[in-house]
Amino acid sequence: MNTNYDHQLEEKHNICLVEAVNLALRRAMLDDESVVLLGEDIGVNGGVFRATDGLQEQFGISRVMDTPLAETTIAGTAVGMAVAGLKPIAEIQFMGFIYATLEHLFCHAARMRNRTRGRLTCPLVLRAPFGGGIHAPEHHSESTEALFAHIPGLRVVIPSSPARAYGLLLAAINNPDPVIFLEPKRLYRAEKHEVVDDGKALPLDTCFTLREGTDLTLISWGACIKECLSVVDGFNSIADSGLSIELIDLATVNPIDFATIEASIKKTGRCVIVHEAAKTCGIGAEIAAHIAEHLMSYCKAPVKRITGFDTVMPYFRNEQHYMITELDIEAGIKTVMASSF
Amino acid sequence: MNTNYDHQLEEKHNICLVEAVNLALRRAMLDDESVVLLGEDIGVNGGVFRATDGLQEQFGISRVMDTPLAETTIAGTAVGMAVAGLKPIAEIQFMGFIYATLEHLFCHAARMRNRTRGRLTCPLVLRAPFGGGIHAPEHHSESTEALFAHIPGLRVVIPSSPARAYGLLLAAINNPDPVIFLEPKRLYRAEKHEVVDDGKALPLDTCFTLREGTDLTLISWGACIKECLSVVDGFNSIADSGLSIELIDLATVNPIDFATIEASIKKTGRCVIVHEAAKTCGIGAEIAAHIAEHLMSYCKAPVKRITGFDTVMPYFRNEQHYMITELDIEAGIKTVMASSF
Amino acid sequence: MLHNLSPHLLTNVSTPLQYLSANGDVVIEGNSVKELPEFARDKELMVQAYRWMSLTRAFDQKAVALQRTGIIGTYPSSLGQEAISVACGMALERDDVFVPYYRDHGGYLVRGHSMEHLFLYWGGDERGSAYKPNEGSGFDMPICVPIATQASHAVGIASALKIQQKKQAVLCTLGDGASSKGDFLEALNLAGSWQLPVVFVINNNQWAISVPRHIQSGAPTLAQKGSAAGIPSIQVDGNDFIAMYEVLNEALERARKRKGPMLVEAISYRLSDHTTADDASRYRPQEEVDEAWSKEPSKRFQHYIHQQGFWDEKAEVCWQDDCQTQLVKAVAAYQSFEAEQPEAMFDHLYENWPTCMDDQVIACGEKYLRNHSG
Amino acid sequence: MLHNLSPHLLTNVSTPLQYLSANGDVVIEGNSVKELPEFARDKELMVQAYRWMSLTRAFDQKAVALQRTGIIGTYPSSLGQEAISVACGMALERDDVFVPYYRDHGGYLVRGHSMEHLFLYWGGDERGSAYKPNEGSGFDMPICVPIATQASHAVGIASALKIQQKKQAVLCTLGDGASSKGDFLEALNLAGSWQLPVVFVINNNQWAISVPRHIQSGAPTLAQKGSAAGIPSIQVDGNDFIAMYEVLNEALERARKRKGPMLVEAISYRLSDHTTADDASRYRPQEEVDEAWSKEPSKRFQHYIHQQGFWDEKAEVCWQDDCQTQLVKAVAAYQSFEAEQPEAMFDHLYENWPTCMDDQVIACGEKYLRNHSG
Ligand SMILES: Cc1ncc(C[n+]2csc(CCOP(=O)(O)OP(=O)(O)O)c2C)c(N)n1
Ligand SMILES: Cc1ncc(C[n+]2csc(CCOP(=O)(O)OP(=O)(O)O)c2C)c(N)n1
Ligand SMILES: [Mg+2]
Ligand SMILES: [Mg+2]
Repeated sequence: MNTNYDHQLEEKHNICLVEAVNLALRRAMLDDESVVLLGEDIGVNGGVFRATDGLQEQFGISRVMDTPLAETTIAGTAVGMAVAGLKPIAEIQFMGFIYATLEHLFCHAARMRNRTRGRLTCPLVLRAPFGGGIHAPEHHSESTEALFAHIPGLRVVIPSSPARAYGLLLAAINNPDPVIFLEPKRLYRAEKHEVVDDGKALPLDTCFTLREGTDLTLISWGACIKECLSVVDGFNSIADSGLSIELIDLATVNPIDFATIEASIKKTGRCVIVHEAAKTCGIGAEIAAHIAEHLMSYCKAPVKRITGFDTVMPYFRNEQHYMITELDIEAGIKTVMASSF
Repeated sequence: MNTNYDHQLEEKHNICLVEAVNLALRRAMLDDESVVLLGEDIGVNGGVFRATDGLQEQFGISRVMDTPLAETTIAGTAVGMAVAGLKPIAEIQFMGFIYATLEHLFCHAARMRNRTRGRLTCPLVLRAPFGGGIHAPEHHSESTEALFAHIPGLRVVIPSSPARAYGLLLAAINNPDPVIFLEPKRLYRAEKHEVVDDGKALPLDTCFTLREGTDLTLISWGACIKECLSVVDGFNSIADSGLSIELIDLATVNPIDFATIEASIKKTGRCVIVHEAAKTCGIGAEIAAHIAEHLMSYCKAPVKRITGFDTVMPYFRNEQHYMITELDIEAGIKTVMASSF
Repeated sequence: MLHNLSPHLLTNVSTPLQYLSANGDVVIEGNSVKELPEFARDKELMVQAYRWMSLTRAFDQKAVALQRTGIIGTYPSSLGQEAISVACGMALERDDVFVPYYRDHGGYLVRGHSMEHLFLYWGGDERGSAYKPNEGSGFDMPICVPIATQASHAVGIASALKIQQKKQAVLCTLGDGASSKGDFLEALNLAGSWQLPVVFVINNNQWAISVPRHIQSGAPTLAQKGSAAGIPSIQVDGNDFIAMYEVLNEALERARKRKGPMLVEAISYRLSDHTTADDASRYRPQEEVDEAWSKEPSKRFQHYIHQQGFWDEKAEVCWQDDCQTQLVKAVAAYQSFEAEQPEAMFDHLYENWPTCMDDQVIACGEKYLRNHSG
Repeated sequence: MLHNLSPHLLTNVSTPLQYLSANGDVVIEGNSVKELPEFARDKELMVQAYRWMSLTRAFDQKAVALQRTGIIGTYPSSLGQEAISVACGMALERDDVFVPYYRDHGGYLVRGHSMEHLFLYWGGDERGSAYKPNEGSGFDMPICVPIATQASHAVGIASALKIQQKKQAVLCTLGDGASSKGDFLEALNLAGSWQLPVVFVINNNQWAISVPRHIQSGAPTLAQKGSAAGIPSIQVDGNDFIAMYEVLNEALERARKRKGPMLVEAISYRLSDHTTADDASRYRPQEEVDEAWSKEPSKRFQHYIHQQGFWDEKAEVCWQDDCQTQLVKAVAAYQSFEAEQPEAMFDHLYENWPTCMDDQVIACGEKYLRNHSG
């Protein structure tokens, strides 16, 4: 038990994304004793990415529980705990191992409130690191957020900076309904930012407009925000690029904050969507479809999706050929800027 | 063992969709002894919908196998059988119970060929009845085909008539890669059509243009084809409707035959997509997104999706408020015909 | 006292625990009549148990009749398995948590769930699960359709109770078919590892729709699955209320005292079709069913309470009348529920409404008007 | 002959089957030295076994070194568990099917998978699994990353062999952690129900990353999980090659003779970190590891073959040299593999290419040019 911990409250921390996750978990556990953690290797080991580092030591084994190796049960147990009044936060070690949880998430977590007309609720958070680019073995690089987005009753939230990881995770924990919280592991230790440990949640169901612009709306989330930011800042700062790009971090990838997106596209008339997940039926499809239905008369050019291919992410030796680069985004933006109807 | 069976070969049958499924299974088992069936209640009972009726009697318990109640294992066993040279056809009793199979389908069936660079393959078929409108209990009405469509390496095939059920199921069985074959159970006994038991497969990865027209492209699949057909035939036959609608049955919902869709939209300039599944990230989103990216300059009006709501299918007393009706489709078509940019 | 509580002994039990023989006489052990648990002499309790069992049977009959006339939907009768579910209901204390499966009408009734709400549920109305049980803990679980998944919820609830340092126990039921599904096996394993206050009851009614017990598992007993998770496990004659009630009381008491989980395999028989949508004559011989009828729990128990002088023909006639009266009232109450509004499908999806879904609610209203005008 | 093949006896085995004590002496039973299986006197076989074990260890060392210098990726060493995997490889016949897990380098080597292909796999190249084993059946399974899912594939393959009336057996390995996952438990249950020709081997190395054996399950033995599926099951000292080889030979022979499945719990210890990405000192005491070193399989077996006069210092030096030579060659061969073309990611996705994906292949080529020009 770190007795010095209280002194650090509300202090500013210069931390990376995974440390912000840890900070939010710690904060939530301090503030609400119904918050408990369960998962594989989250106890003494502190999680394979150290997201839960020190938490078992601080809060004890009855609040930070190593489970047997059984993802179905991790999810199902979390459902039961949530119904019984706890706020369980379950960790799935990698998103590639999340599929055994789907029956519980789709059939129960997403439906308990509706099924019982509000008598029982299921305020769980299921965390998992996701995405490629870290040279990991097969199944350690998946981005299948769209599967969850298709299921009514689930919220899917993805942070893209340490501060948003902190604030959105707190929001997810506070949320009275289940939240799938996907952490872009390529960003886990990418950069340190200032995070104030003030216990304040960020809003869910809301995009974050990271850069304002007038010529094109660039929409992304998760790890790709890194490359997007760099490309946008490049364009926006070079006077003679003649381009001003608006960058929207979707953040809650379902339900989607279309109000913000609509306002932006009505202003810019052009849209590029970037995601690492496979193209077909990805979140990008939903956004582009929404534009096709509702915003085409404001559009000056076709929408463009820059996405992963509809293929299995290559093993790491060749994963670079799958991952989206700044050059890819730049080229996509230029194409859309150059085209019109 | 029905010794008279051989005499019926190549005969025409006036049968309903589920009987066509049965006929195709029987034909495939006669023609190829590596075809085996496994699932719950598919043996003596012939399946809860009778899709496998009489097959255990005809082909024996080593080719038509009742499994313990364990969907994960049904899928995983099918993967192993397929790798070992059989052509397993696994039945999941209702699509609502398919989620426990996803780890095996997504991580193994979809990847075995790619993972081993062609050394091992996984030619399995996973059949499941899907969709609502039959007044069934919770979890017996799901349409989550989009989940499968998002996973590279899987084909997702949906018939909408007895003849297409017969021909597409044979195609799925012949296909050297895994196929998720979803049967619209609302159509199982809806109508009898003529089916010739000639062992001929229909092509996969191809839409079927069920009606030709010049004013609007209507795209759907599965049970909704029934209402679409009726609406389209209504419009097309009434001289003073002034409308000629092209109806496309997507049939293979992934990968999508965009060539046929593109040609149609270039001709008609208008598109309505109908599906029972939830809207967000459904197959309709992919089609609309494709239009937004590639076909908007040919479009005279915004695309319209007529889909299930992003909500849990109500229990059967109120399921009518969720199900898509002819009136809904008619109204959607009229809206799109009346709008322009 | 349960004699064989060591896990080792329990799984080697070769015959299920039984007090009442098939005809309702107390079984003979050695040269004498087997000694009954004390509660078996408690007239009030025994009569109560019988009443619940026969009410459950009457409820089943009514429900099947309602299905046949289209007043409710597909329905799974619990015919012949009333002792198991009623014993569950009665062994539970008010604050314990019941995690039943779909054939547990008896347990639900004992827990104070109203018949009209059960009809509502089987009539395809979500409000059937919205009802707060009269005497329940407030979070008895609703019917869980995906087989065996409730077992994971049960361990989750048990874990929560343990963390919250509450003293309740959780009781989770499932079928023999369900015992093959990973969810159950994983949940058992977790219960053993974390020593959770949960009791699992397998209603081994010999069939999972058309799949017979011997295809479910090569194991001689399903109770062994508990031992493999380090859980004391026992086979019980599920058609013998006295045996079931004794074992469940002990098991739940152990759980409440935080002595760990237990598994009970209750041997019974599904006398009815799987559901009203099933035709069991397709896959099982009538002789088997006839034979099973001779062991059914209700007649057996009736014989016992008659013998004990707790019950007579007159009481029976009165009670059957009473059941019918309750049922008629419940059906009327059920039928007085108007359907929910179409938009109700959105009301309980999220506590915090995502405004981007406003459009869909509007569309739902328009759809209703479109389809219901004229 | 395996003495205890009845399922009942097997699960009550209180100490794992063992011939060689920790130091390599034959164990004493009663007053005399335990009688060894005949094959233990077969010099050639014993020397071969030792060679495979020490080659596996050398391979592990090299692989860890290659990971440290960035030449391959994350790698799971099999240090201390070589006897299990090598015994698997050696007990399998050419046409049997091996369904290993990721720590089975030894078994893969014995089966004739080349070292350069193993390096390729761990170097992040799909072609590492494309290689047809020299002596394998042609469908030995590739490494299966999602834990325990290979158990379902094993029963599927076993079922296929049975249906095809072939005489082979299937051998599937997994870890103690994997024994908690529903896939394994369901697969065991199916193997017992369908009486499939499959042998499961649990490498119980006491840890699943940082989760110790006692958190995995409350069951005293993992072998019990087999009994609960009606499968004969046995605990074996997994660091004793002779015990492992005897049991696996019998189990596979049973399977080939269609006498049904078996489960072997091999007791061992993971002497290394979980993988090169892990730091086991975070969660387990060094004393435990030191203690485990005293029981490791390779030294023990070396002592035995020395004692038998099958092996000496000179042979050891020669063989170690030989191992290094093989490894240097294999590394060179591995490094001579040029990376696949970017478009290779599409080549094996479907046998029948969906033309609607042509665009993506073109985009992939353009992407390559864009990102690699200048
Ligand atoms: C996961 C899942 N698979 C399949 C079904 C369909 N189904 C409903 S009941 C049933 C049989 C269950 O048998 P058992 O567990 O023995 O319970 P019983 O009905 O005999 O009481 C099946 C297969 C389901 N509801 N859930
Ligand atoms: C389904 C799944 N969950 C989690 C993981 C991550 N993971 C990889 S190895 C491992 C531990 C496995 O332990 P065990 O089965 O005992 O095998 P060992 O590594 O000890 O040989 C975990 C949790 C995985 N690969 N698959
Ligand atoms: Mg049953
Ligand atoms: Mg281990």
